[in-house]
Amino acid sequence: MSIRQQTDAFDQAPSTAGCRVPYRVFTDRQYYDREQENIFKGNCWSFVGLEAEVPQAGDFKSTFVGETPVILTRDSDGSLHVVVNRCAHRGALVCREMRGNRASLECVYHQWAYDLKGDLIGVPFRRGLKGQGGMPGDFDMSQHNLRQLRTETVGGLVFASFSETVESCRDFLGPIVVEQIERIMCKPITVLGDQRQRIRGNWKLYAENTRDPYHASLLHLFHNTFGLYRSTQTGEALMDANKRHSLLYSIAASNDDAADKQAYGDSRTFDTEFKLQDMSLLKGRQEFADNVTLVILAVYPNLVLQQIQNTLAVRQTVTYGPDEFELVWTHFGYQDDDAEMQAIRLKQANLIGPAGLISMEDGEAVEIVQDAIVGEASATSYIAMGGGRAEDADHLVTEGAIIGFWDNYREMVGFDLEPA
Amino acid sequence: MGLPTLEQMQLQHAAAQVNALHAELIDDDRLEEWPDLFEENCRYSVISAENHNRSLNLAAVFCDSRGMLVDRIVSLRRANIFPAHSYRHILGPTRVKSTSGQIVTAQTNYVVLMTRNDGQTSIYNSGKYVDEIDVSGAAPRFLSKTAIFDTHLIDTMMVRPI
Amino acid sequence: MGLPTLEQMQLQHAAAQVNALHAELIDDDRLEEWPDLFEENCRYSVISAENHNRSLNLAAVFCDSRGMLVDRIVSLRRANIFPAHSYRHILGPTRVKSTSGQIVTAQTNYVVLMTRNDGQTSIYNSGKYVDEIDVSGAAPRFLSKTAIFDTHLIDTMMVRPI
Amino acid sequence: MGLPTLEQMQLQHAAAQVNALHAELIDDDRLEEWPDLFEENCRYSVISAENHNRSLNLAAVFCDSRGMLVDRIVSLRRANIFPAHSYRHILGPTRVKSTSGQIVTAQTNYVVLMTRNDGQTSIYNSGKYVDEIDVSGAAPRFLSKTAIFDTHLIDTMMVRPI
Repeated sequence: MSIRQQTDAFDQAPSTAGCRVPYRVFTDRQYYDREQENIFKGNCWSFVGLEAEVPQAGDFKSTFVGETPVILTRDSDGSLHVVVNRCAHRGALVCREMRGNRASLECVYHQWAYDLKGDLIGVPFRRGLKGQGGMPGDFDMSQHNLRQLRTETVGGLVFASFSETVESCRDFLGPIVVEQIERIMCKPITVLGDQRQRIRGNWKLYAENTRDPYHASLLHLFHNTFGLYRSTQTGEALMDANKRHSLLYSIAASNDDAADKQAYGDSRTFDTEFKLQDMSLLKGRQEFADNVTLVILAVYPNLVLQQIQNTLAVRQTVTYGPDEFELVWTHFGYQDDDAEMQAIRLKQANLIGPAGLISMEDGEAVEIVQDAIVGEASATSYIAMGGGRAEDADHLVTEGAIIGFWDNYREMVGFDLEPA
Repeated sequence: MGLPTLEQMQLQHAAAQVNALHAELIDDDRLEEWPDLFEENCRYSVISAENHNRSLNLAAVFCDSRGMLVDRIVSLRRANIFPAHSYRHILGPTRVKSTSGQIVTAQTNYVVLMTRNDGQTSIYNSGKYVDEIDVSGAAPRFLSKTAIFDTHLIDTMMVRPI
Repeated sequence: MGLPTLEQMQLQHAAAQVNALHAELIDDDRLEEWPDLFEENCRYSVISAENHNRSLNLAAVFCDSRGMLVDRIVSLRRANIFPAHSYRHILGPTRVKSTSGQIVTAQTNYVVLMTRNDGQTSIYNSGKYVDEIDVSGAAPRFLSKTAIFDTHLIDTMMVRPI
Repeated sequence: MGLPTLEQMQLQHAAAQVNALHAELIDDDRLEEWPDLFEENCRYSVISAENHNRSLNLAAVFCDSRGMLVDRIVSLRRANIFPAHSYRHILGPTRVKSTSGQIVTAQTNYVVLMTRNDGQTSIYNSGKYVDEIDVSGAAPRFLSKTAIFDTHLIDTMMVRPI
């Protein structure tokens, strides 16, 4: 693969022109392959699950880091481990189920067995049968473990990394992200269920979408009309020091319907005629002392942690190639939720996920971009709302966090690959 | 002989036909008529087998009144943005599992096919309906309808009823 | 109570069974018997929903006599060149929409699956039948059969009846 | 008039419902109950149309006793290694082709959809059932069930009954 130095507009300082992203990063397989190496297997921490998904010793969950199949396990001593789901013998999947409980991880093909840390503990016929066969004399079990990833948890969220050199997970996330995770994961949680959404577009279009407070009240009528989220609300768009991650939050109590009506004019998504017959859908509780009613915490590269009204969820991105990804939504509540609170969360789940009255449009937003950029080798997007720099904002009319994402991407992957 | 009684056939017929009409109203985009197939005080949920089989109640769609069904449709017409598409429900035979007074519990396998603007038809969602149907009125109505779906990877979004 | 009368069940049964036989004759490649399911003076059309919904009448197949149906089959047997394939019709429940004298109007969702020589089965065409069925004779017959299909991108060709 | 008699409707109903239950037991993974739908002295075979149409008898599955059906299920539960998956049978209408004493011969189109762990649903196998159903007992039972399948390229394996 030849790499050439480019001095296109998008490589120059965005001081006046905003940020330009070449569309081929969303369509060209070469970028996808390099992302797998440099991001998902590189100096990053990827989200793999919630501790609450594997509460008991022996519990496991099959998932992915980027496109690589991995297993999250809980060992008998309570420790968590993440290993590549690939037998060290001839490469078969070791776990074929989505989740379960096992004392050890055994490959069905030749029954090579691993403990819950991924260490090889058994090889059938290792010494042969009746003096015949068997592994070579210098066969060293300890050299044939499952590939073990570094595993760390923050507030009950489990992250894994292929990198031996990346900073600690906490440092990778930075104080703003850690503080938000700990704010939401403030007490023991209980998993309510999963939703899985296949989106026919590039995963980075969703990374942009979740760093974009600008679109939310313009695309999503439910947000705007019912005042769940408006760009006029009190809120901020903040980033960590490295500008990888993004925190968007807002306070619905700051709504001013009269002023908002003026701001949105005759926007499609400020529809005062739109009424619900059954308002119980929007009946909720103020859960947090800070009055914040909406948090979208986009954690580089593959996680969103959300609080929308009383819906709490993590969204994990699994990549399937340049033009397809899966979004896994895991909803949760708190273990001390009373029956009414549980009912509120299950009902408000109508708002989010692939059938979410608010969020379903994001799938379409990704796909209409992917459909339009097909075959485009040279054109770029233009991202400049809020000034065109990766800067924090004490308002919600900004695309600064998207630029932060691309600054990191350019460093880890680059925009400089030759068109295929 | 194990042949069905006339009443057994009538109950099965009623349960099968209200399901056929349910599919027809959705597929023919007559969604405004769809909530009328339900009791006022109904429950309609669309939940993955993945969650249902673990006794987790998180559903993709959960409505516990006819008003919420109406809201879903109004939202689809006015609020939601989604790719142009149509559904086609193919239902298998409906099987009555039990009857209690005027309430019939029935199960029906279904597959929903989707055709987008490109003109190709694909499997969107398969699963089974488990229904409680009230046959006491002039027309049978759903007291509850639960669509438990196999296809836990939802293609882009789910905006129409299943 | 909203249970069906015996006559309603008979009419639905007749309409469903003639559709089942229609599918069987096509899928079992007994195409020579297929025109006999129609009245002499019948109408058979296969039209895309894309055209039908715009009130455009251009159909993929349009026949307005039993003779034309026979011609289709003879042509298929003798004249047309097409890849070896078989169809499989999966029909949903038939719903009687109205009756007028001895004529029943009924609607049935369908999907036609196709298996080619490579042994793989794919969705060829989905849609709905809207039928007028004459139940006055010894066996029910189609006065008209309209297949309105979703799958407006036709895979290669349409040589067998839908 | 060509309307069906009550008895014709009863026979068709019995044949359709035992097929619906057959599908339900497989799809709901209640496989241990599945052999009870068959006579002790039954025949169950799953054969490709490719072989069947050449009058070759080589079947993918061939059992000629209820005991062999039980063995299939025990083997699936204990011995076989296969990817996690579920089936969903969508059956078309059942058509009674003939009756002889208490034995009904019926035909039913089917498609079996498969969902694997990745959450996507695809066509696994389509074809038709040709059944001999004994309606003399308290519940109808299969004297023979033959699934003649179109999809002669089997996806990975066939471990559950069709």
